[in-house]
Amino acid sequence: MEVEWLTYLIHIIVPIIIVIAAALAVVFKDLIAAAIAVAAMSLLLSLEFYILQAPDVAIAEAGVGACLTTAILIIAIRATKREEEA
Amino acid sequence: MSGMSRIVKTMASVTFPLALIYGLYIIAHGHLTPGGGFQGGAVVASACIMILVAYGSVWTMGKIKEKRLSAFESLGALGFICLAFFGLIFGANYFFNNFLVHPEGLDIIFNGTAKGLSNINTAGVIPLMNFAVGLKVIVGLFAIVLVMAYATTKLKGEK
Amino acid sequence: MSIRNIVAVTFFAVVALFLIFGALMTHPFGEFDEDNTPEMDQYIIDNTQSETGADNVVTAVVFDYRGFDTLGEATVLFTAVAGVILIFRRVKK
Amino acid sequence: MLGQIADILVYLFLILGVFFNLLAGVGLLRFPDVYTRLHAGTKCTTFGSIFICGSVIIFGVRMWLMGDTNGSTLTIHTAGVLIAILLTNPTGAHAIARAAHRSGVKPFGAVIDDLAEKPAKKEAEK
Amino acid sequence: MIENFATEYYIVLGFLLLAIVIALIRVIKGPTAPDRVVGLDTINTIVIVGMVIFGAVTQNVIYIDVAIIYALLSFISTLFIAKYLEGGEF
Amino acid sequence: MLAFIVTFVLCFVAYLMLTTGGADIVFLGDWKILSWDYAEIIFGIILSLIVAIVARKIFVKKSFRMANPVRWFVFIGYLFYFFYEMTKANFDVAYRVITGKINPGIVRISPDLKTDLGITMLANSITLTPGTLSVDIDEDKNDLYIHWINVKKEALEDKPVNCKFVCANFEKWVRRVTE
Repeated sequence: MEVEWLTYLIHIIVPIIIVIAAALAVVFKDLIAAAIAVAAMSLLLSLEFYILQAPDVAIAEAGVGACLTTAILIIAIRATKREEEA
Repeated sequence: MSGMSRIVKTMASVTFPLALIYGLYIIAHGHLTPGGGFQGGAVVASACIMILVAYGSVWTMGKIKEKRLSAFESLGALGFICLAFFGLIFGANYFFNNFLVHPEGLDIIFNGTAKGLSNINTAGVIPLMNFAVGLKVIVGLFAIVLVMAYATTKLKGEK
Repeated sequence: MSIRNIVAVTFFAVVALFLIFGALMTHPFGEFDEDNTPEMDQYIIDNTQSETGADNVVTAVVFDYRGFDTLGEATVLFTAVAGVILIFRRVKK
Repeated sequence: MLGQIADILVYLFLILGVFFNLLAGVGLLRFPDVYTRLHAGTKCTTFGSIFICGSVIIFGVRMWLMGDTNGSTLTIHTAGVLIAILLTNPTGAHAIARAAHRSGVKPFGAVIDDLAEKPAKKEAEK
Repeated sequence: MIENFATEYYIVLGFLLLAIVIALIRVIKGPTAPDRVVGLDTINTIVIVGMVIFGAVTQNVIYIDVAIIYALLSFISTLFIAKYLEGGEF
Repeated sequence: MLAFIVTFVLCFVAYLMLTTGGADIVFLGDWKILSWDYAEIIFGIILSLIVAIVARKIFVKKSFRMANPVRWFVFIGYLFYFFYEMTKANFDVAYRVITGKINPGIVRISPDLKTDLGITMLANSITLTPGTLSVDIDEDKNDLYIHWINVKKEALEDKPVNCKFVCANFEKWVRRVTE
């Protein structure tokens, strides 16, 4: 069936987007923007786990990555300062 | 006045019990569907964190006693280890023995595989361990964020 | 272009290539390759349901066959929580 | 007969849902400032999600009527997703809009801005 | 009467990935932080829908659970960032 | 006590919805539309009790207006109207995305709703309906600040702006449901 190449396409595109989002987290100097990029990355990483049929890991990633990591990063930025030093 | 607008507060209050029951569902069905103690615990902890961010950490700290938090975490750890030791006592001679899976006197509660799988009361000791680990994860993750948020907030008298 | 940038781009390209090849080499969805499964996997897949009564093999492995690992994880979590609370706790006067 | 109607409905809903989700993306790129982007990003994705979830619900009901009991669970869980999206999405949009205004983003080309007076007053009270 | 909609659903998934890419461009470009959060919020919703579609494609009911979790939890990260931008204390 | 019961019932219904597909109790014969196991129901009661103990004070605040069944039927009617308005909203947004015509502004309305739930419902409905987005709320007077994508000249004559320009009939519907 022609479903085959569609699955390959999805398997190729999603990791590329993940890598782009992870690179963004490094590139941004504004730390809030970097935290947003990390949140987007963990979101897409969860989608990737999900597509690879590992729902256990996807749920753990959803709980920890989407909520707790962002929370801790934002609280840490709040306690220090927003701009990255050069 | 730390806390978000009234709309966010109301919506967090409406969503909170739903998220709680959903997380507990994941913990309870750990042996049937994907999920388990850690995952469900993360969901419940996130629901508590939603209340924390909507109402502010000072309000939340006023509702919760720290001693109770540490007691619950210890309860989770103790339950986990006790279940492991019960395997030594009641079953064969090894740690983490699943002694409830084919019980002799407890057929009514833990009917093992008698009714077929996909039942919530199969799998012996695994659901209980799920709850123990879940309790530990809930309290642990929530305590981390709560303490961090409370420590970085300026209280009324402070400069 | 400094040497730092070159190293960074090279790493980026290598990781991207790994991901692409990894994606290309995954099994098709839902197909189980019986010939290339290690013995332990086969044992667990065959016997989990009768030995533990759990449908979810992952949970059965985590809480039954590998119970000690979970105990270690619980200890790690406890240590992390204790450390964070030790650093950040507000001392009441 | 009933099955064919269900098929057509599934197709229609999928097309509508995909159209609105893509529209959200285009609106996100085309609009000039945060508030107008929120209009596109919230309304269109919510509406598109309703249609895509609706197509899955119809698919589940069809499975169910054909005798597959998995269909009932599929339907009910998808309805749960729909309820969760409808509850949380607008609230998130409200939080972002409020945060944007508090952090000093002015609405682009605004004819009138009643809110501009209010935070200043609050600062004065402090 | 069609047996299942596997091909159609995969095509829809492809289009949703396109929408994610467009929203990610907004995350990259956005001049201010709120713009980026808007992009993140859009990605959230589209990923949830993609998970629902994938659950329907594999006809595996337990997969939809992950989507419910995401719908309930992705809201929280938005709230955190919004609260930081508001300038309030946690 | 009433708060406890309301939360318990809601959680129990949610749990039952999540766990259909058992074999002991079956409604409507062969189709197995709603079916549960006994063990599932006992577990659901225990978990709902836990949630009700934890969440009762957060979920229910003082008023029990929404426990009245008449309001639920009104709420269903509200949902139909809401969906109709939402369809209009999206074609409006589509039009604005394609043509790029906007005339935005932030206006204040005072809907005069007293309950928290009412103001939340109104704000969320406004966010999802044509051309409007709730930005801020006045905590004392329950006034809403709305970002309006296409400000009409005649609406600006009186301050605060009349509700009928911004939120169609939602104010009446919400008042019918919550007050």
